[in-house]
Amino acid sequence: MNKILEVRNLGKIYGPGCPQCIESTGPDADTNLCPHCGSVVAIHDVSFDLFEGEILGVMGESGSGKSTVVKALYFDQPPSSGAAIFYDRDKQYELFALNAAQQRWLRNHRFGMVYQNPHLGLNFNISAGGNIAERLLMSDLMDYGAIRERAKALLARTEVLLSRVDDLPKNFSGGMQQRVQIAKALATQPPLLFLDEVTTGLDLSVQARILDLILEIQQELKTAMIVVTHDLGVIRLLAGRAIVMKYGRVIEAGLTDQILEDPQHAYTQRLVASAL
Amino acid sequence: MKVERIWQADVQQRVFRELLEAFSRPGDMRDLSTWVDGTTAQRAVLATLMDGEMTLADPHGRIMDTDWPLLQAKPGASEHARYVAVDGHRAPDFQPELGSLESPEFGATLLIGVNSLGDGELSLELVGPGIDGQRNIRLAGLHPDWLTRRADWVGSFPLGVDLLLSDAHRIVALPRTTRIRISGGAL
Amino acid sequence: MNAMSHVQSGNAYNFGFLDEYAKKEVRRAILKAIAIPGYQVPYASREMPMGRGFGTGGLQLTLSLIGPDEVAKVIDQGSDDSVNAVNLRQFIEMTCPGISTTTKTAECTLIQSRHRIPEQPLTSMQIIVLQVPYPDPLVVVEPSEDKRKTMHSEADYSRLLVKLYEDIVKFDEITISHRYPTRINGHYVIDPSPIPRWDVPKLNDSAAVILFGAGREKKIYAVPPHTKAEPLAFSDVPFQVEDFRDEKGRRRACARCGCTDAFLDEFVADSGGKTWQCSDSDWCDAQLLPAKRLQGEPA
Amino acid sequence: MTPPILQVEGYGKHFQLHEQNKLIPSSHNVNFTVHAGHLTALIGPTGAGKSSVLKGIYRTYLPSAGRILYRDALGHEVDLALAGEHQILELRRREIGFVTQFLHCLPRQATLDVVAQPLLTLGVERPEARQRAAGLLLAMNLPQRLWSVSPATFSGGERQRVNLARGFIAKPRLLLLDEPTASLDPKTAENVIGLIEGLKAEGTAMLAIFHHPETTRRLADQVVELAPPPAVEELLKEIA
Amino acid sequence: MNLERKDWIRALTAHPATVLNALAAELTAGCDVKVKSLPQAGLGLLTLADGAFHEPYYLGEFPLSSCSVELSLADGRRAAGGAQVIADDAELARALAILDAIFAARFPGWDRVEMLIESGVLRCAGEDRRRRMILAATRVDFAMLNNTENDDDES
Amino acid sequence: MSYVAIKGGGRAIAGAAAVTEYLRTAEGLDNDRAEPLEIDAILHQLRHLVDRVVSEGGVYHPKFAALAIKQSLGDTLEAAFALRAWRSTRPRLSATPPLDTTRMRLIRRISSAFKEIPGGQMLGPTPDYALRLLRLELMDESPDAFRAVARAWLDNCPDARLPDSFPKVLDALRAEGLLPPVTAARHQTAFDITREPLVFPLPRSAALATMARAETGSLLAIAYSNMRGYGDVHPTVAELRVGYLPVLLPHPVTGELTEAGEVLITECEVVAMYEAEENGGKPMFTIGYGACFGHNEVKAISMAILDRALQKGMQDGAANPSEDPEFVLLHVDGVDSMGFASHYKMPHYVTFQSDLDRLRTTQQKSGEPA
Repeated sequence: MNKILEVRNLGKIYGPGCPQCIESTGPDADTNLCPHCGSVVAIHDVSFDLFEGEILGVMGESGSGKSTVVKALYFDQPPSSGAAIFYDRDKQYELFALNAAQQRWLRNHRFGMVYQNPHLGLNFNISAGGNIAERLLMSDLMDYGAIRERAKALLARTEVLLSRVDDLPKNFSGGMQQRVQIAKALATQPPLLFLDEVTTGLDLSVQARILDLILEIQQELKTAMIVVTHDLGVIRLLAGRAIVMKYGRVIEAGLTDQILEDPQHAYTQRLVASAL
Repeated sequence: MKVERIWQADVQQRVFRELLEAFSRPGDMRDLSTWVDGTTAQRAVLATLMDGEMTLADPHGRIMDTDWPLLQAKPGASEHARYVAVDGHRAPDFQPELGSLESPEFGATLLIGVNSLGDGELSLELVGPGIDGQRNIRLAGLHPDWLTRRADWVGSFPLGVDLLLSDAHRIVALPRTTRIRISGGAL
Repeated sequence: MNAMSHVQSGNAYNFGFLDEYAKKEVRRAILKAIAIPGYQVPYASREMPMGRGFGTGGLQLTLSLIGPDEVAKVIDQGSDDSVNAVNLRQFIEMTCPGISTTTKTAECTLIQSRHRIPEQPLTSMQIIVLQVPYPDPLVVVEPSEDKRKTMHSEADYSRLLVKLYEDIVKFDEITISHRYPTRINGHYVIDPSPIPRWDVPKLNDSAAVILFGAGREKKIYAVPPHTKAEPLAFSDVPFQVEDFRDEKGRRRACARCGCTDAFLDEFVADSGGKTWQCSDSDWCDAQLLPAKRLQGEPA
Repeated sequence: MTPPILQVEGYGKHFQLHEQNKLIPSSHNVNFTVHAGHLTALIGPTGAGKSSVLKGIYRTYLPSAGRILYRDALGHEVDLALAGEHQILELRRREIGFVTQFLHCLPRQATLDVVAQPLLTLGVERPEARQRAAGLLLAMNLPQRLWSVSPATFSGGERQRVNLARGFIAKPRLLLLDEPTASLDPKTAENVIGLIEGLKAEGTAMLAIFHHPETTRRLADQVVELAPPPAVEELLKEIA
Repeated sequence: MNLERKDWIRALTAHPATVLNALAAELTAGCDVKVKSLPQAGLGLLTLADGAFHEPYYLGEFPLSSCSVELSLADGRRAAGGAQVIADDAELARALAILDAIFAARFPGWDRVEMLIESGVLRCAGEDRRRRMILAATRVDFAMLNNTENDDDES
Repeated sequence: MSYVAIKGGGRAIAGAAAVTEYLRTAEGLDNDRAEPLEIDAILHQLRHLVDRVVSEGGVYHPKFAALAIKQSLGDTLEAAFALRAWRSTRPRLSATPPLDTTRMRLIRRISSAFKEIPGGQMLGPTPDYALRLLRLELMDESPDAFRAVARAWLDNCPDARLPDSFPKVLDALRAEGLLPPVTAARHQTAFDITREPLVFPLPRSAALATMARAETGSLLAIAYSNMRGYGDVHPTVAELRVGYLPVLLPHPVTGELTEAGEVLITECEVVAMYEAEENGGKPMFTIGYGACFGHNEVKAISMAILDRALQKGMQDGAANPSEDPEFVLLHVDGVDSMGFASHYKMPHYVTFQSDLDRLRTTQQKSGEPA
């Protein structure tokens, strides 16, 4: 198995920052708000590797910084420190050393993102098919018929009724919006997909179908994924490995079943116990 | 009061039109001798383009002290100035401003003085916008590092620098879009 | 001043109306526009004595380019005699003593035009300046200029491309009639000004320098000669110019000169019937001469 | 005799519960080996930590002490107690199977696909994988009408069969079995025993915990009896 | 008269340009005028410090004419003068620069310039007085309002 | 149908100019005593019209403003436009140092924040408390009576002792710590909107300069949206002053700052509800500033309100249009907006022909069976 992503010492501070920010925040300080300067240490010193075709779970409660990790990697919010290398076939990219146009290229061609809030991932003013077409067009596919076919195939794959290909996503249910988002993210067959709380807020049965879809896709396309969630059930079903975050720090990392059955850190033990 | 012709508006209009042709057709040599009255092409170009809004760097001391008040340009560092006048014999020892993705026009214009345009030991093959097919040009007195460094500087379009080579009274432009191949293995 | 202005005796205005500093700024912007094909260079557009939207951007380019030996042509809607063209030409003649003006495309060195590129192919000795109301093709998908600037910087034209896709979904056709978005040198997408689609192919591999000036929006951009200009389209839904065929599929001819390969204006007669005539008046005149000769009429 | 596939030396496991500030002993000083084509059975009283040993080998638990030496298909020896996570995942995918009494699977997946899953990850084409899954389910006596529905709603015995089939299908080199026949009717249990024997004959090494001593007697080539771990106080002394 | 040089232009420009131009022409009849910077009519940019954060910004432009001159007499004496004035009138700037030079160097005729300055000061003072009257006539006296509150029909 | 090309455009243009001139002078047709409007009369009797044109034209040239009003027949947009075009032909000679408005020669000064302010409140020439009843007596005003009014007023008005300069109300509030401090010149050099294009984000000095020459009505409309609910802030006018500002430039010989003349300006500072300062600082009032050439209080107040709104938008992101710098600053210029509105009257035959082509084609297609 080959490494696809290497993340080292990723950090993100909102606010002016001060020399005491790091020591005054984190799980031990029981806060991510620096009492000296008021900055929020969203994440600090986050490192991990991701291999081809693997699903990594990032778990934690709200405020743990788990979403910040994927938003930084997807270039939604630039990190304050740290590095990440993306290995793409025979090339490698130092993600945060790229300029905005190069980052945009990676986003369009090699990465996919599915957000909790479909408004972030979908353009609600254009049709479901248009949303998928947008990504295909950005990867220089300029054949209308082919785009249309591919969009339909993706919607079919994600179980969206083909009769709705030209409807606006705002008229869709929450689960359906997530499906369109996934179809859009997958349009360019990216080797790396980010999923940020994609099932949160959906009905249980809808959740199950989305998770099912994600796993099927992972097996079919061998897409590497980073799944951010606060839901241990989602982690158990999807992720082979997981990291646990609290107040911006990684407090535990390991095989998912090990973390759930033999958690080492007091916080993880509490988290697992409360979920059982 | 006798004013040198290059400071006169009608001459500057002519020089500008030659510049426009030069940048529109990279590698096409334009002769300014009708307009420059014995002074250098580079001086005429500066007189045409500079005013108090512009920053100009002169790392090789090519601009006469008495010209500065007339040019009105603000002196700037080679790394940041919008225009940089250099001696092409010397190897580049600075990285000019390349502009930003949002504002690529801030990428510098380098005014490079060389021995001669039109003949010389260096032979270049040019392709790109402004060139119908390919254009060839020969020149002498350009340190080869300028071309290798330029290749880096213009590597990620739209960022880049635009070159204006000049000898005594001729100019040739190499905007950032021109792809240059050194022919005949002269390097 | 480092540019002695050349106010002509008996004329209250500097040659070319603008002060020399204004011209210098425009000239610097033109050179950068050519060096970065399709990129909209911002500049401090001056107020001109005619309305924003009447060609103040094109005019500032013209006045920064023009010299005493110029042969200028001004057209609007293809016509040298359109009210706006007449107005601009008079202003240029007034403020640029010594220049000559012409209506003949073949004779001019500098053309300022609104909404048309002449039918007669331009040469490498000519420059055409197009007046631009909206310089940014992205304005149809994004109102904020700040955001559009970022989109251009990242060559992010996805939303524009999707608009074309959605157009076909809804109408089975790309419905953009004029101001057709065109990609220059494989990078920036420009608004080629409100020229009809008919004229868009003339941008590609042009012999002449093509400059665009937006006065109100304060932008200058360019398509250098021999540069690729591709209207955005799909490989299976190609770009199409205006269709001048009648109900029977025959190409309509100009009612005046009879030519069948020019952009036509549609006229509604008082009787309600329709006729078609060349939009490019100089072209029409030029076609008329041989046509008349053919018919044995005196030219 | 060929060297063992698995050699467990001084394995120990205890849990540290930070919240209650408690130490819970689970297994202590466990030693044994497992050979290809042989079944090693773990016996001992409840609380002796039999399951803990299986989970430690599978790395669902992080071992507290000892070495778990595994010899992989290429003959390399790996200490499973220390191996990297990706290495463990790779071994789980290719060589080591685990049949537990619990079934974690996707909520909507058809039983046939659940069983075929390990083959799919190994790159076997779906039709073939499903065919082999069907063969196993048939052998397990799982009614055919259940094959296309999710096991989520199955009874304990039905689930156990699905679990076993999934564990067997990829024919792992080492198979860990935690009470595989516990909730099966005698007839099915008999079928399962037959399958285990078949796997053994094909060379699979097995480490198993059986509910019935009778099953142990029938299948085990080697029996390891585990004693309950010492009390916390002694453990503490040992750790210190 | 002890008016500072920086106040001369205001005083002089209280008179019509024709008067100033005429005097300048008359007084330079006997001396050589060398223009040090050409009389120019153009624009000046008005910079204000804003009242909220005291940041400089440009309120707008105003017509500005400027000129500086050097006068020399037959006996070799020289005098420098200059003027910048809000006006679209290069000739006026030249005249003011000349008057400035003459008065500063006490060149012949300086007393005539002094007379103009003095009368100009009076004109300015008159204007200042009228503006103060506008203020005084409309001053809101709150102390008085309080005393006669009941007379006020404001409810 | 009107999309037929006008040929002979040149004749039509000349004709239009002549017709306009005919209407300007048509009063003389039947009236032998008709007189052209005198520039001085516009300058003095239509002073607010002149004020508006100098400020929207961006050049303090009241006389040319009056001329522009005359030739544009009283259209302020056109008049301001003519003044702007005139300035395009003039070279820039110099810029003043930042001038201090406490040295203004005031004719009006009020504060709605305090009853009594140091130096006092003076209403000056204001219509604020005038009843808007038509003064029919002005319908036929006798020139003699007209000339007597001002003289009589001066004769009857006693001299008053008043200070030469007045302190700013805002400075008193700041001394009390109620306002954010003046950080040493937040931007050293001011943004010159006549020389640099507006590329966002912009410094505040660019916003102030843009609004100072904005079209009054546009500025008022956007400021009104902020007052009414799209912002919902009720600001208090800390101070409003109108007066003549001495314009100081260095003397060419001595270098000493010398008065080159004076300009009439209106200046306004507003104070609005405080906000907690970020980073744990103490809460402060927020403030806004507006100023323009001439006497135009509505414009200065509107600008002050928008300055405050834009500061908020630049800091926290725009919550409504009046806080969005791009929305406000790109839409308030009278020359830009009126020019564009006017351009729709120009021929668009070619583009319309192109529109027709698309519509006919798509109509045809939609008529076809799918």
